[in-house]
Amino acid sequence: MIREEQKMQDITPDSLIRSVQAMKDGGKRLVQIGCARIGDIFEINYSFDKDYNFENLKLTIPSGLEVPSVSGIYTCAFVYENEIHDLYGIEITGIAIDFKGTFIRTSIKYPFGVVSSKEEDACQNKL
Amino acid sequence: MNLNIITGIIFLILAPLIGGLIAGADRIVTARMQGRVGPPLLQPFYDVSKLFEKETMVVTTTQYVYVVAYIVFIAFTGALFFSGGDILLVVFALTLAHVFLIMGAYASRSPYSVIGAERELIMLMAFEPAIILCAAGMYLVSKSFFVRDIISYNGAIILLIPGLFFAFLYVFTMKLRKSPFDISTSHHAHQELIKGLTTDFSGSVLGITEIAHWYETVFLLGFIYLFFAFNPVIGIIALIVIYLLEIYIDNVSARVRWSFALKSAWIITAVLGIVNIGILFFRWW
Amino acid sequence: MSKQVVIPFGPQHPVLPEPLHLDLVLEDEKVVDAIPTIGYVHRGLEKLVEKREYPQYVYIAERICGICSFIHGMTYCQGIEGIMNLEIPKRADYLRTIWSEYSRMHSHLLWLGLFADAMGFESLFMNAWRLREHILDDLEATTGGRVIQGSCKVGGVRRDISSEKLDEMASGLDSMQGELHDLVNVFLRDSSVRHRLKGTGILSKDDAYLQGAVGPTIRASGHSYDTRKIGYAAYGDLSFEPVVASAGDSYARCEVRAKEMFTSIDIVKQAVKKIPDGPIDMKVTGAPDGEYFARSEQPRGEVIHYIKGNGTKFLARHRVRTPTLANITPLVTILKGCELADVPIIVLSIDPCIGCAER
Amino acid sequence: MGLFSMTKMVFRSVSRKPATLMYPVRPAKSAAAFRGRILIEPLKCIACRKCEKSCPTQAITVDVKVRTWQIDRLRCIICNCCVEDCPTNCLSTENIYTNPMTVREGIEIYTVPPKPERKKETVDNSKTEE
Repeated sequence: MIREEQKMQDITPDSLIRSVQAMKDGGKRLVQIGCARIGDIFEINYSFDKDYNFENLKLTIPSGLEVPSVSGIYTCAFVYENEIHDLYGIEITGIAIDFKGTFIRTSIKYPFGVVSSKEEDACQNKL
Repeated sequence: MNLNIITGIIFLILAPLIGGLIAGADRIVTARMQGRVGPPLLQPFYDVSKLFEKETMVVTTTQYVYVVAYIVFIAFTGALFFSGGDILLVVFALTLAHVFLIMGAYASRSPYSVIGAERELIMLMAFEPAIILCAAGMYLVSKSFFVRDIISYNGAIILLIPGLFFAFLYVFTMKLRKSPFDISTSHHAHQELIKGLTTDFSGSVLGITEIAHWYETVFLLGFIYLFFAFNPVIGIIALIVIYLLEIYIDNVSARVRWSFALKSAWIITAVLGIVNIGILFFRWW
Repeated sequence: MSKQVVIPFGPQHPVLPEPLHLDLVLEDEKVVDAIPTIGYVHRGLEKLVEKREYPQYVYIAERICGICSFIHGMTYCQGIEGIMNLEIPKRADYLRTIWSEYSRMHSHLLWLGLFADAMGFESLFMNAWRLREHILDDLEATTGGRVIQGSCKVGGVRRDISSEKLDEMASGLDSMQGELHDLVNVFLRDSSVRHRLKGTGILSKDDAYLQGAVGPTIRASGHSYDTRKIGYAAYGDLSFEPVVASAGDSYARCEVRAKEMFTSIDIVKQAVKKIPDGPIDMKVTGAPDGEYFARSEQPRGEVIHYIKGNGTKFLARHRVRTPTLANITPLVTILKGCELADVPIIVLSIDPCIGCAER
Repeated sequence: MGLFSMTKMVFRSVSRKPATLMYPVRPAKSAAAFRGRILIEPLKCIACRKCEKSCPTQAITVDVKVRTWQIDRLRCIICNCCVEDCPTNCLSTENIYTNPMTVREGIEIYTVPPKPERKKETVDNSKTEE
């Protein structure tokens, strides 16, 4: 198996647009945007690819902070940004097609933004 | 004359049986062509009897009236044809029957059923010229519009009007609702229009439509038989071959767009039909 | 300018049993805009990493999608192995490759069948699925599962294939190739099929790249991009060329998928020849700590499994970017300007799998 | 290549036996390796709970005190994990499906022999199914 090198670069909300624009100018393709919650902090990964070279921009933000949208640079970002908003409740401003929380409809609002305790797991109840 | 009325009555009784058996055989042959085992021969009868057992859920009650009118006129068409009546009247009764079917589909507001109805109208427009030209061709050959005279004509009609025969075969696929012209509705689940025309028919209403379709199949095969009436054995063999050919074509083609169906049907009818009638005209005058 | 009307497409539509909703803005019969909505079948599978130990989560990863299940499980395992820096036995890599290619063939045959059905071509549909049955039988005989294989685990694979069975599989594929050629011939040569597909839903080369299309969708637009070329599993040892078409229309996407099946057969045959003897798994102890983006090529395109471990048996985050999610934006682009009657065929031509797009 | 390119396949299908089986009249084919359902030989079970721990769907419950081994057929995904982890090889996988059911049941309880205190084997064939 070949272990792919993981290029990670930390960015701040202010430099986000600039860094993403630089990626686009470098002819890179947006692969995905994904979010992860670590305690009270959210990590948003922007992944790019060119000729099988994989690169990441990592944006770390505390909860409650707004993030500017990159859908003005890459149109396809709207899918991922709506998803992050609907699952984590992070406000992303200026998405090209903003579904305002209706892209992924869940019975619990922002299900990934909250900590779930192990006890309340209904699916583990035995018959 | 009395005998003719009796054949008409025999048609009314036997046509659903024969039509259902043809549909059952059709399904088995189709299945074999697709590499499947297929249903038993009597499956169409089981299906229809099940439909009649179902609770009737009609979207609008007028639909019921239209569908009953449809089967009555289809049965009338066939009975008139088999009792040796006027072929022009037969053709117009058939058209009227289909108009009722289309009205039935229009009665519900489902977009699938309405688009299906529109497409059925288009199919009717494609079908009509061919069958009328066939009737005219048969008149030119036998000098009569009455089926009993055409059937007793001594000679191979097929040899005199082969062009019209092929034009009729082309539109026959549309009437059997088979690929590539299963545009308004078909017997399989339909990706574009679900069941198209019959989307909103259910229970006994759908059952009646199905029986009407059997009547129609038998009538259309009877119409094709006229081309081969000079020899019953050849006639029956020809019918079997033609039906197998239809099943084969159903299995080797994708569905075409409706505009192509209409255009091609008209072009083929116009070219083959008019050339054929023109030749006949000069030959007999 | 004529009046615009909005016609809803889905979430229930006979052409695809997947809950994708499109608001189609029409001018007469022309589609001028399409707005997608998903989110009808969100199952929260990613959230379950917090409830299952990481070796057990493989079975959940496999259930993200019913069609590309093996590759999901494999990519997840590769992610864990990437974090823990495990070098799994070579034989396991080869077995994973063989099963991945079998999954690809079975997915492509399934799609070709559905595509034929969308064109109203029932016997072609039945024949495609009849051929698919050979593939499923081999998967069943080697993994024990027809669709959900369950044969991948962190640190290797769970079942071995005997060398006789491997030879039998290779010769089975050889004898299937003739029939497959006949089938593909109908898709690529039949005039009634070409009549429906040629020139519909054109995705330009630049659009495909910038909008992040993946898999056959980007390869049909002239890019030779195939994640297998990174060389994960045993792909680095095997020689193959990605199938590329340049037209970017529905026909090209059909062509790419049809021809990829022959590439897959070739890869399996190479792998059967080269497969080394040895163990098929290794003991995995400890828990992953760190993060890793695992990538692999699914039948529908590139899939990303992002895994973040925190040193316990329970992962902190597992995020999957499935190929369909990336292909939604290109789909919206190619729908603009098409005829209403062609919408079902165009939607199907990207091979959408909404269930796995939402996880 | 023109119209009717399907002809060859259609005639081949007609000349061959159909590819489909009339299931359930004729039994479905299944490979020897196919995972259909989990079987237990209750006599060999020592109630060690290893299968319960390895089960990813928590379909297996072992009661050490009452000496029962219980499986929920509807939860089980037949992943074979329990079979691989069983120290006494009392679990096995059969290549036949669990029968379909029309009501939500499927919990099967088996009594396993009591903990052997001394070397004394009891022939307990009792098996209760629910």
